[in-house]
Amino acid sequence: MNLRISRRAALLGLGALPLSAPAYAQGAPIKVGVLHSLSGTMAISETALRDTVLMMVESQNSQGGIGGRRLEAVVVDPASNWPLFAEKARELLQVHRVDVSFGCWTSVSRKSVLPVYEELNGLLFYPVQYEGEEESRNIFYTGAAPNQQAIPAVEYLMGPDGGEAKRIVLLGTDYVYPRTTNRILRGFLNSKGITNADIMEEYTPFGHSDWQGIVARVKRFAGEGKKTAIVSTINGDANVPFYRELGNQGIKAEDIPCVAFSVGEEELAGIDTRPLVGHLAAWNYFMSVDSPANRDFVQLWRNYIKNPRRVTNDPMEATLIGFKMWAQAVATAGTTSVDAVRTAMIGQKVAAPSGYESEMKANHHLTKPVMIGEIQADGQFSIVSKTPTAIAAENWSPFIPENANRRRG
Amino acid sequence: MSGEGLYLDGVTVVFDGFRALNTLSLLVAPGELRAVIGPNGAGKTTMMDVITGKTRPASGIARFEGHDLTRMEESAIANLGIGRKFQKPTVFDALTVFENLELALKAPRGPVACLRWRLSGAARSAIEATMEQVGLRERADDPAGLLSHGQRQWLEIGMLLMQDPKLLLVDEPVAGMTDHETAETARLLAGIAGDRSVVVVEHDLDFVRALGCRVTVLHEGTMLSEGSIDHVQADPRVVEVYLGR
Amino acid sequence: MRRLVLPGIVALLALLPLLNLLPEGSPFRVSDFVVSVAGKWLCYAILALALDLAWGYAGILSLGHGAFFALGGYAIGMHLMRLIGPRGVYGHPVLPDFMVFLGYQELPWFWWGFGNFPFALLMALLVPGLLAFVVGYLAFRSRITGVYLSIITQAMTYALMLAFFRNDMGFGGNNGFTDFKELLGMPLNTPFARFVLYFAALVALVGCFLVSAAMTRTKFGRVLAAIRDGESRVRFLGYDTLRHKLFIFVLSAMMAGLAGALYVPIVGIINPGEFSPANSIEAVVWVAFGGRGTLVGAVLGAFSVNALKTWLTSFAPDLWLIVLGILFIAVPLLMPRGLIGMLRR
Amino acid sequence: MPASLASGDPHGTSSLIRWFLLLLLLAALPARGQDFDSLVPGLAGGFTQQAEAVERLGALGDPRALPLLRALSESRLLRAEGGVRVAPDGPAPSGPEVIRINNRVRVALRGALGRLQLVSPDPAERLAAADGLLRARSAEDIPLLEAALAREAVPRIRAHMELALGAARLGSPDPAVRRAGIAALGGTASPEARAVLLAARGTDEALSADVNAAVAAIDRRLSLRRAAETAFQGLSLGSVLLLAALGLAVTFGVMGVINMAHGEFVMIGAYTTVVVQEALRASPTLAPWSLPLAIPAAFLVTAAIGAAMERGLIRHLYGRPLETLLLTFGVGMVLQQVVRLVFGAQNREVISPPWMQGTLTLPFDITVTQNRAWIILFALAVLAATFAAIRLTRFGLEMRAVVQNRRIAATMGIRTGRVDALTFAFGSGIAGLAGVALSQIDNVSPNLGTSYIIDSFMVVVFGGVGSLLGTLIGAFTLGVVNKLLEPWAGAVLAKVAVLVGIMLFIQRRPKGLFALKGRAAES
Repeated sequence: MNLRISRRAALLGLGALPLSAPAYAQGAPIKVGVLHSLSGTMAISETALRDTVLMMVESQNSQGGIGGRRLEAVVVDPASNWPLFAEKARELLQVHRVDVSFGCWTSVSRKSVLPVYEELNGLLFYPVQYEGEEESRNIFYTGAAPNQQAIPAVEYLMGPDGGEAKRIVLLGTDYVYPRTTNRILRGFLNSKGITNADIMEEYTPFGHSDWQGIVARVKRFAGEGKKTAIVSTINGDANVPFYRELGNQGIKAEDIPCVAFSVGEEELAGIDTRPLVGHLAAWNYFMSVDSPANRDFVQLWRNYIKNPRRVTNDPMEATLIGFKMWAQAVATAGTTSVDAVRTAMIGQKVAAPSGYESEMKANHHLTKPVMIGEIQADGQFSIVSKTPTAIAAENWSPFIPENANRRRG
Repeated sequence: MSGEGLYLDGVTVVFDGFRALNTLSLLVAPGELRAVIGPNGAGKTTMMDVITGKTRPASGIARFEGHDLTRMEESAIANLGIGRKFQKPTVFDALTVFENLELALKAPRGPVACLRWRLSGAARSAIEATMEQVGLRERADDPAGLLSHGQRQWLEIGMLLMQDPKLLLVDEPVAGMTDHETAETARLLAGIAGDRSVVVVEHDLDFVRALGCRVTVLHEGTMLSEGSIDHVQADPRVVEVYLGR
Repeated sequence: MRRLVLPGIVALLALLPLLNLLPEGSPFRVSDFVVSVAGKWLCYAILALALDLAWGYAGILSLGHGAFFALGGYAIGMHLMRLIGPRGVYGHPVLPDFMVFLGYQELPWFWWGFGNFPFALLMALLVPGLLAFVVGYLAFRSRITGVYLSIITQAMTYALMLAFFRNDMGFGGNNGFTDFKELLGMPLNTPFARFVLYFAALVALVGCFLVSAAMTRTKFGRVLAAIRDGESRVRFLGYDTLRHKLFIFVLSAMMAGLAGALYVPIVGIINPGEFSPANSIEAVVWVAFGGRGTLVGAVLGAFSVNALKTWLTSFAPDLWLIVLGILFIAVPLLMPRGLIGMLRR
Repeated sequence: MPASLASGDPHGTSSLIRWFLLLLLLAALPARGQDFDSLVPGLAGGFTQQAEAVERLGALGDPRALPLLRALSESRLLRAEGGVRVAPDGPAPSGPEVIRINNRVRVALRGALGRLQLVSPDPAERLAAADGLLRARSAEDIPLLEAALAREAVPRIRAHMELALGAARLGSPDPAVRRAGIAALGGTASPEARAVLLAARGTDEALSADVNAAVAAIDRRLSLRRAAETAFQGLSLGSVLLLAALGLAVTFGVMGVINMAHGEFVMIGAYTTVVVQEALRASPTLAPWSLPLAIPAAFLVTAAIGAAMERGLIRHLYGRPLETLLLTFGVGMVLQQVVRLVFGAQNREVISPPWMQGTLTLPFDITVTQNRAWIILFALAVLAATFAAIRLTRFGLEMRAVVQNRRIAATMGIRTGRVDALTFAFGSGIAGLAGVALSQIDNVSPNLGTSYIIDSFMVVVFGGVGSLLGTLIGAFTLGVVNKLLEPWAGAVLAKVAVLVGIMLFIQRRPKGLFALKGRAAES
């Protein structure tokens, strides 16, 4: 506890530095903006990403920075407040003059800062899986697009190992990512011969905590004689009460498996997972991946956070990949100038902790492997399926008909 | 029968099973000065609440000049010409003495009318006359919050006068006053009656005697006795429940 | 001397964005960031004025003014969304992007007319005004006052927040509206647009200030003060307090709506988070900190607390909530009359 | 529910004879011609291979398979040279040699274990076995189930076995047997039986009329049960609201203090639970009792914070409710951020004791979740304790005296300041108790309290300020109405509708359901 506080005190110092040292000449530090909520509802997820960026900055500096220049982090708190995200983005770019930013978790925060980054020609790395349907020249998307997470997961559920589900429940928090993902999934399911009568779709508000009724309705829906599976796009806080209710109402993974797209190791840390063994999550990375790059990552993280019980998760890995690629691109370009770095980014490759090589494609999205993990009693995931190679992102889903007349460029 | 003055008949008010007023009847003629006495909990204040529309009776009739008071809003009742002075002086501390009186002055009372209100010469002199009458001329521009207890009572009476009411309800006007102030107040109220009806609720029997008017005694929400102060004091029931205590 | 204070402040505020025109490197240059942030503060100042009229003058402590602000913002947001037109991702000439991918076939009826700027602006005033009228009428008629009214208004904004979060409502759900392109033919996201919006907000603030100041000096203002200090007494004087309270509450809500309408093009986004009860309470603290019951205090409070917030969320990201919390605690205890009260002493 | 079953041997036969019987039963099954030893290595293979090996081992009926399959299902089967071995007793093994399984293997295991454990001496195992066979619904299990049923004495297990038998008969090639199965399943009130019937309808056109009739019969029996379960959900939500609102009913209802930090007190109660659990984790004797022990701890911690807040801050603002509102909101913000800094923004794990997990079967087969049933009881107990404290104790008497007339109470020697502090501490302590309960259903994070504060105020205002009975009825009414609206309005609209409903309700009754009337209440 003392350690934590003193680390925070050090952070304050870091945040204070840019105000007192406005110089930026050749050889001056490279500034890395960190735009993650440290208070409010999203702090629960985003503080770990702030720490990941700070860890990467420290690690890069210990290797001599980039091209002889030190890195310096500028941390701001957009406080889970979407207009404040836009304001803080502008502050990072215009006041602190950062060379790159890492930030955002929710889609709305990204949508809020997007016009700012485009107007001021900044560079933002966005590390969370999202609904796609976007492509900005100022943003690099290092999380998964729906085809890198949702569709393979549902394919798995419909396959022999997943239980050959014939009926699907789409449960989500009512915001754009679940809505869009479920729309894509519905299109996909229809194309596989599952009719709308066999799809139940329900949305709940953020932080929904009373799942009794919905879980009971899911049970009823599943009791119609066809093998049923749940696809959960439930966000953040609402997962703990949801899984508790699932466990308490006795929904076993063998009967109604539930695959989640927003539940990772960090979320499971707040749940007793013993009743949940066998439920699934789909990601591009799990902490339990056995690869040299991952061992290094976990070690680096635990050393940095000074807590052997803290876990890593997919968005943290996506942050790490993005950071490494950016560092490589700056080294390649020999400058931090946004246009040069953007060009140098395309085609960068990183040996990711997932054990695969990720490549930045021209659509500003990464190639990623897709992994399905089963929840284990210790809060980790056992990987039960993974794609043989990293697959490219389809940020414009073929299952959304309107994408046909999308405005190009 | 009920065309003029104040007319209460069979008024009953129930709070949680407790009958605060129990078939109370009362008649106050125009221009009459009436004192209402009774022990604590006799229903004096509740009676005033019924007349001013603050409390709705469970049953019974309350009329003033033919208007059914039980169906009207407080403000509408006030605009009929019923003014009320509370037991605890309630003046507006943030406003000056002048402004307090200006608010009470009879004038259109809607929001737009208030926005467009300009103080005319006649209104100003009416306010100044009242300030003179209640002895607050020198304090015209002081916030009412700075007045002494007695002065606040006077200001409130002044506000009542500005309303130009036909019926004044005065709740324990002399509580906390010096003997001198008490005598002054008795004189003032007696002077006001005649043009208007005045109902005074009081504990202080000397004060009631000084008013020299008809007295109604309330007990347990109903009328126990009515008549001159001497008649009432001689009534054995009154002696038992009130004076004898 | 005191007569020069207000014009002085206005002149300083008008000068601020002009400093942005100075060349880079000049010590007096103000960055674009400051201009856009200050523009936002101007809108907050209007909201603070509106709240002060209701709370400081009439004693109606609304914890739901954020809802009026947000509704005003949504009205203009709808207009801005309509102006995007075929420039949206899916190139649909009429429907905004979020409707396209939620599968809407045509514009819902409550979006009709928002392509027209005067209509949208009118709605930005009328919708909050109407809501304030309905809620105010119901509450004031049943004599709901004081903390009860605060709780009810808080529940009102909370219910609206939940409702607007629903994607099925047709207001873009959690994402709300963003990525605006233009307003009145002027491309947004340019320094010039920020200038124009800044001055629009400044003019609106000065206008609201003057109207409020004039109003509070009439007898209506004194009736409000009397209602604040003793509402039932005012009724016994023959005033129908329902009408007075409703008048000021609706006016205040419309002013909050105007503030929201200016705010949205400046910050470039509106979403249901604006309905969050915490936002409304924060606005109350601006007023309390500056000094309620004084118009200058409300404006001053909005500026100072928000400046503090902008600075702290960068300088001490972990601590700013604590500092803000302490402000909430300290103001009622140590400076009940606010900054203005302290300055006057 | 295992706990309701008597352990031991209900048949009075020794286990040796049981194993003999098992062998006898299994020998009656058609032999697969597969050798036990050749199947075992498959358990360490890929998931498909594992599932196949498990199925065959179950069909083979070799009792040697039972410990292996059990170990596999519990992640205690290890890879070994040329085969597998069972991990020794003790802590769960870890590392790459542990054989992992997936859902497909789990399904196979359930069927195989069902066959092997159907005559186990442990009643819990026999029950699980019957349930496993119900889901397997293989006609091959018919003789097995009939034999087991003939020997079974525990009624509850018999019922499950009959279900499984009915399901197994549906897979028979003989239509008469299938029809008998349909009739047996249709005679129950079990959703599982209904699901099995519906699954069979798709494959068996000829009997769909019988199936439909059976399903309709089950639906009739289920309708009452579903209504009861909806009512339970409403009561459960109501009890959560009651717990969250009770503390407010004291601080707001009795003292008139708007405590916007109430939600944070609830949150601190939940964090106290976490701290107590972590502190006791090392002690094997105390750890199972950590949740009951957290109850007094949470009460004391939040009561102390409440008392400090009342004496230090609120006391100075009596008679200025709006300022108190702002001040307590600020306290809430500070508490929330301090907790975030000390404990981190992440959710904290709270372990539910076994008696709070799973479902509980009430009469008429109504199933309710254990944790929520406990919370309903807990909420009522807290309400009763609050009522008793106010009505029956000296402190309660003094509190009521101070509320009615502070000045007279003071002249009678009551230290009113102390009573204020105690009352506020009492209300805050109840908030802490709510936190203990909420830690069992919601996530423990710094934001925990914010989502409950507005609902709690609504309950208090709706029920009538100052009335415990009003709070009780208000909370349960809102809970049940919410749950009744939810299926057709959705969770959000139901909540919005309830909020709007309350706002309209207090138009008619501004003082709430149970209003205090009279002059005292108006002033």
